[in-house]
Amino acid sequence: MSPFELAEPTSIKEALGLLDGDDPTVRPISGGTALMLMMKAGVFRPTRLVSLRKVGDRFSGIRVRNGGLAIGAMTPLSTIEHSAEIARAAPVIPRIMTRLSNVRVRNVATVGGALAHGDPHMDLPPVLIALGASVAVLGPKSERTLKVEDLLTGYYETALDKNELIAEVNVPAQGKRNAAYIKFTAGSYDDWPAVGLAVSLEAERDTIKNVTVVVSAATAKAVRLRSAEAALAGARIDDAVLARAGDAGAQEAEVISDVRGSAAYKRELIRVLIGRAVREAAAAKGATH
Amino acid sequence: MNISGEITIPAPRAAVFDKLKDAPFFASCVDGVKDLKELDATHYDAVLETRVAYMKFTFKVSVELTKLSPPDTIEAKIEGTPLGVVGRLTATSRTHLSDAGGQTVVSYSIDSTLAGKLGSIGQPVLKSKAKDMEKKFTERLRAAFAAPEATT
Amino acid sequence: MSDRTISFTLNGEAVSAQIAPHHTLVEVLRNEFALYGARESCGQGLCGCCTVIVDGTAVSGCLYLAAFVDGAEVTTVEHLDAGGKLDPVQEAFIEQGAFQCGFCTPGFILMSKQLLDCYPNPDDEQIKHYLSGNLCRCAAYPEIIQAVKSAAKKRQASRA
Amino acid sequence: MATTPLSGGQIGRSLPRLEAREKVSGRAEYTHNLRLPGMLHGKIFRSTVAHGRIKSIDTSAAKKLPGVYRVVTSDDVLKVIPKPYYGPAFHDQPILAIDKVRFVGEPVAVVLAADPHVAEEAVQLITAEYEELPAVYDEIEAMTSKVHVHDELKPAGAFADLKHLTGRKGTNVALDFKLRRGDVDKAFAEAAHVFEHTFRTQKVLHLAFEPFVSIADTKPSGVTIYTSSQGPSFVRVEIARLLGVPENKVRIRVPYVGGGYGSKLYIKLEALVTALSLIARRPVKIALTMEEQFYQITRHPCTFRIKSGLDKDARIIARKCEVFWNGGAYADVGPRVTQKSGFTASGPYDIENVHVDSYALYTNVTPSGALRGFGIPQLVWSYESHTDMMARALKLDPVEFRRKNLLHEGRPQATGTLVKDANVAAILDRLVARLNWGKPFDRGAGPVKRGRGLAIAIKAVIAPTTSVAVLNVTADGSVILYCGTVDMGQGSDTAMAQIVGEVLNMPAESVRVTPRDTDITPYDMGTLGSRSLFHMGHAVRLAAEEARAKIAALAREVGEPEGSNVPVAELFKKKYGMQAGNIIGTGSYKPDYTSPQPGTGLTPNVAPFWMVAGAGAEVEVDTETGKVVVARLINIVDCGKPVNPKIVETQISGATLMQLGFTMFEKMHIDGGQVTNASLADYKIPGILDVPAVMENETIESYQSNGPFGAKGVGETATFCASPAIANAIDDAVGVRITELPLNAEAVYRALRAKQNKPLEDE
Repeated sequence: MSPFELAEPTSIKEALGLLDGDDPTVRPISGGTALMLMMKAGVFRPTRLVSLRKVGDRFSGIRVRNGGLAIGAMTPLSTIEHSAEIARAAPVIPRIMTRLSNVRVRNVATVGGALAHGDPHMDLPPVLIALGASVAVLGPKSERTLKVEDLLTGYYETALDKNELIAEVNVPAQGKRNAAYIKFTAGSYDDWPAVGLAVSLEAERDTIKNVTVVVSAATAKAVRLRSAEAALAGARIDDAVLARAGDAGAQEAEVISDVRGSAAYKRELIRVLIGRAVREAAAAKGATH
Repeated sequence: MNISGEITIPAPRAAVFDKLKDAPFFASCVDGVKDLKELDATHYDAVLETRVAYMKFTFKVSVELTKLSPPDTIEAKIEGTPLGVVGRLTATSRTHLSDAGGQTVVSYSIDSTLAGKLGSIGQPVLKSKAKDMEKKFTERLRAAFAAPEATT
Repeated sequence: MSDRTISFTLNGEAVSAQIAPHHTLVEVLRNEFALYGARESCGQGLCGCCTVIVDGTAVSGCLYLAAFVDGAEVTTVEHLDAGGKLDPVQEAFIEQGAFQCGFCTPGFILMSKQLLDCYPNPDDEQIKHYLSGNLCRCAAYPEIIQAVKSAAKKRQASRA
Repeated sequence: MATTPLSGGQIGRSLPRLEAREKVSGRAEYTHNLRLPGMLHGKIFRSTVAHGRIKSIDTSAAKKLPGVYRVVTSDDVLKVIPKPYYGPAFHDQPILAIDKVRFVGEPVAVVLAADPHVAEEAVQLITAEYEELPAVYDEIEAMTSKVHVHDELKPAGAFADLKHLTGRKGTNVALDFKLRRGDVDKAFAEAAHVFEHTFRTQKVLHLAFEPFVSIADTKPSGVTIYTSSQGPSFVRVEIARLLGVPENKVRIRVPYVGGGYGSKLYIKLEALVTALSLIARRPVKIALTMEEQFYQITRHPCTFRIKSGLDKDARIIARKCEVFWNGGAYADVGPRVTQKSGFTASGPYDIENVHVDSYALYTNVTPSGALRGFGIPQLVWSYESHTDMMARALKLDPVEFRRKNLLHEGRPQATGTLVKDANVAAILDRLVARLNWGKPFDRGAGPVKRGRGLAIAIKAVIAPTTSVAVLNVTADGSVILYCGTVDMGQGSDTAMAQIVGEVLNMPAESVRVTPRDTDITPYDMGTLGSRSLFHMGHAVRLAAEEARAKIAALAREVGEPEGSNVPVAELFKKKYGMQAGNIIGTGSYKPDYTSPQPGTGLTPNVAPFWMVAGAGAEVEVDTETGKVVVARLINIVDCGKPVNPKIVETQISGATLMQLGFTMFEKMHIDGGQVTNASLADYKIPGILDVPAVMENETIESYQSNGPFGAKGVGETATFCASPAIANAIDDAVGVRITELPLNAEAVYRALRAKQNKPLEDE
C-alpha cells in the first residue's frame, strides 16, 4: 500500500467537510475491509481517507420504526446477524449471515460500507432490494432518500456523489411478505457467489402477490428482474409458472462471464434458481417466526 | 476476452469506410480517448482514461492500423501500458463492412488481454467496463451518421 | 503524511508505537513488537492466518489499519499461554493433531476460542460455519473439528 | 534387508508432533518471521508479455523514489554471476530475464529498499518495452509449433539420460521417455476390443500458506541463505555451482516450513536473493505475496491419450500411453516427472504389451514442477477413468473388470520389475467392503441423483536417492539428531525421533531434532516424493544403531558386564571422570536400483518400494445446475507399518482433501498467457465446509519388508485416486463422462446438456 493521509473526524458534519466532491482519491472508510483490498492490489491509491469510526453512535445501531427497521450505516454486520429485531422483522437477513464472507469481516464491515462499495458479489444488497429497502444519504448541504435498487448503478459504481455518505438503511415493514436468498457458488463452499438470487413475495393460497426478484453476482450490479416478476405476479406457484418466470429472468439479465462461469451457464442458473427461490420464499415461515 | 457485435448504419458503405479509417473520428467515438497523436499514416499514440467508480486507470496506448483494404476491412492492433500499475493491454480489432441495400452493416470483433496486476485483479471489472464502452461506441457511431452535417 | 503515535493495550500491557496511516495491524505487530503469531498469507482476509483479537472481536490483521487500534485492547495468540499454561483450545489442537505445517494454526486457535465464547457446546455445523473463514492448505479440517469439540469439553470440565 | 526388531516401543505410537507447542503458541520459527540487521527487501518487476525480446527497461523513475536503495536488472546480475542460469534438470532459468522473457510473471528487475512499501511502490514505476513474439501455451501445440520457447536445450550435467539433448535446437521437447514392453502392435491387431480416450488436467498450484521466502546474507567468508525450502542440500550444491565456490562456502538454513507440497524444491528464490545480496553487499529478503506464487511454480497440466486392447474375456493385452506434460517456460523438475511417472503410466494392471511415450514440453506459461504425486495423480485420473469407461462399454462390473486385470504380488510391472509389498488386491477388497459394492444403493430423488465410483493406483518411488544422518549422544545421555529432512508439516521430525527412540530404547519426545542447517545437518537428496521416511528413516536407524554399538563398546571399555543397562551418563562419567564427551553415530542410505534401458525403459529394479492406494466416492449430482456434492470419500492406502498412526491419518485426509480441490474446482485461468485469477479470492481451495460429510481413511495391514521397521512413505499416496473415483461416481449417477478436470458444476451441467443433445452454447 502506498502512503495516504488518514483523517478521523468526530462528527458527521466534519466528515462531510473533509470529503471532496471532485477528487476521486479522497474516500470515506468505515470497516474498510473492501477498500483495503483495493488499496493492497494497487488499483486504488487514495491521497486521503476519512474514517467514519468516530462520528458518533447516531449512525450505529438498529431501531424498529413503523414496523420496519432503521439500521445505522455504521452498524457492523455481526450486530445485524445477532439482532433480535432484525430476526423478527426480516428473518431472511440472519439466515444469510452465516455464509456472508466470514466472522472477521462481519465483525468489522458495516452495512453502509457493503452498499457503498457496489460490489455485485455481495449478499446483502440483493436481499435489501428484495425487501424494498432504501438508504438515507447525507450530503454537504442536503439529505436525500434512495431506494437501494437505485443506489447501485454498476460494477463498483453507485449513485452517491463523492461527498455523500449513507447514514441509515431503512427496511419497510414486510407485512405478509417472505423472502429467500439463494447463493450459488461455483468453486468452494466459501466462494463468492456465481449467482445470487433474492426473492420476496406474499403467497396467499399459492397465489403470488407483491413479488420482487433480484439477481446479483452474475451481473454488473444487483438488479431486479422485472419480467420474471411480471410472470409471477398473480400466478399460482406451479412448475409451468416458475419455468416461465425463470425463462423471462434468464433472458432479461445482462450476465457477465468470469472465472466463476460462462455467461451462458450463469443464465441457466438464473433460470433454475428463480423457481427455487420462489418456492423457498413461499414456504418460509411468516415474519413473526 | 472477446467483444463482437454488429450495427447497421444508414449510410453507404464507402462513406462509412472513409469515416472509420479516419483516426480522429474513430477516436472520438471511443469513450475516454485523449491526446491522439498521428505518428504516420498507420501509427498513432493516445491516452485512454477509464474510470470505474473511484478507481481511475490511465493507459498510454499505441495504435497500428495493420490492414486497411477498402471498401470492407479495417484491422488494428492496440497496445497500452497503464500508468502507475504494472500491467499491459493488448488488443486486436477487426471491422468488416458489408453493403445492405444502401445501408451498411458494420461487424466488429475485438480480442483483448490484460496482463500484470490489472489482468489478475481487474479483469471482471474492466470486462464490464468494456461492455459499457462498446455501448457508447455504437451510440456515438450511430449518432455521427444520423446527423452527418454536425460531425463534419 | 506524518507518522503518528498510537497507544493501546497489547496482551495486557500498555504500549505505544510510531506508525504511518498505511501500516496494517499485522505489520506493526511484527515490526514493532516482534509478534509473529499473526502472519499475512493471502493478504485478503480469507485465510485467517493474520487473525488478531481487537476489543474482544476477531479481525483480519492484514486488512485492519494499525491506526484503528489506538486506544483499543489487542490480543494475539502469544497471550494465550501467558501464565505458562496452554489454553484448553491449544491443548486440544495438540492432542487431536489438528495441524500440519502450523502456519494457519494461530488463526484457527484464536477463532476457535471466539467460537467457544459464542457457542460453548457447538455442533459440527456451528463449528464449520464459524471457521469457514479460515483456510488450511494441509487440510487438517477433520482434526480441527475434533479439537474444537474436545476443547469445549475441557472448558466445561474446568468450569464445573 | 534385516531391520532391527521392535524393542523400544516407539514405533506405532501416535505421539503428538515434537514442535506442537511452538506451533500452537505462534512461536514456531519460519523464514517468514526472520529479519537480519541491515536487511533490504526486494520486490520483483515481472514480465507482462508471454514471449518477447526485451527492447529496454526504464528504471529511472523507480530509482528516483525516496528510499529506494537500488534497482537491479540482469546486467547487474551478470557482473556478479557470469552464468546465471539454474535448474535441477536443465540450466535454463535465468536469475532475472536476459534478452528474452518467456512467460507473464517472469522476474525482469528487482527494487531493493529498506521499507518494503517503498520497494513495492517503485516497482509500479518501472516500465519495459518488449518486441512481442508469438507464444505457445498448449502442450499438444508445443509438440509441433514453430514457436520455440528456448533456442537451444541446456541439460544440466547431472543426468545421463538427458545428455543426448545437449545443444538440441528447434524443439520444445525437453525429454521424451519411452517404455517398450512386448509387441503392442501385434496385440492390438489381435484384440477383440480396442478403446481409446483422451484426458486432460488443468493448471493448479500448491499455494502454500507461507509463500516463497528467502534471505541471503553474503560475506567474504561465504553466503548464508535462510529459506523456506524442501531441499537445502540441493540449494547448497546449485548455489555453489552458480558462484563457482566450494560447498563449504554456502550455508543453507531452513527452520519450519509453512507448507511445501513439492513447490519449494530445487532452486526458487535462493539464486535471486544471493545475486541481490552480492550486488547490494547487504542481506536481502524476498517474500512473495500470494499473488506472486502463481508466477513461481505449478503442477503440470497434461494431456493423456490412452488406448487399450482387450481380448474376448476382457483381459487387457495391450496398452499404449501418450502423455504430454505442459512444463511451462522452464524445465524445473519436469523431465523427472515425465520419466518417473512414465514407469507406471499403464497403471496397477498386469499387461503383457505396453508402449509409453511421455513428453516434457516447454510452453510460455508459469513453469510446472513437482506437486504431491510427481505426475501420478494426473495419470491415475486418466487411466482409472479409462478403466471405468471400458467396463461400462462392455457392460462389466468395474470391480470385476479390475480384478480380472490386477497386478498381483510377484508379477512383473510394465518396466519388468517384479512388484513386491504392493497389495493392490487387498486395497480393492477393502474398497468393495466399505462401499457395500454390489448391494442396493440409494440413487437419489428429484433433480438430485446419486452415484458411486472407485479407483486404484500404483506409484514407483523415485530412485535412486541418498540420505545421510548423524546422531549425537551427549554426556548426560540426551540425544540430538541431525538430519536434512525438512519438516513442512508432514511430521518427519517426530517420526525420525521415534525411530531413534526405538533403537536406543528411549522416549521419542526426549530426542531433539536440529533445524536444518547444511553446516551441521548432512546431505539429503530432498524432502520429496514420499521418500523421506524410507530413505532418511533408514539413515537415522543406521546412525542410531551405530551409536548403540558404540555405547555398548563404551560399556565394555569401562568394565560394565554385557546387558548391565547402566545409564549412558554414568558410562561417560566413568570414562572421563566428569560429565563430558559424546558418541556420534552416522548412517547413510541409498537403495539398490538399476537404470532403465534407454529406449525401452525396462529394468529389473526400478524402485525400492511401491506406493499403492485406492479411493471410493459417493456423490450427489444436482442435474439442474450440475453441482456435485461428494457425500462420502474413502481412502485406503498401503504405507507399510505406520510409525505414527495419527500423523499418517492426517496425511491421508490432508492429501485427499487437497486433491479434492484439484478435482472439483481449482484451476488457474489463463488468458493470452496471463493468469486472471491469481489470488485466493478467485482461485478457490477447499475450506472446512467442502470436507465430505463422511471421510474414511484406512491403512491396510502391511509390512514393507525392506523398510525401516516395516514402514514406507505416505505423503502423496492419498492424492492418487480421488479424481477418477469421483468422475466414475458422476458417470454412475447421471451417465455423463467428463474427461477434463476440474469436475465443476458448469462442466457437469454442460455434459448433461450435451447428453440431451441440447449443448449449451459457448460465450
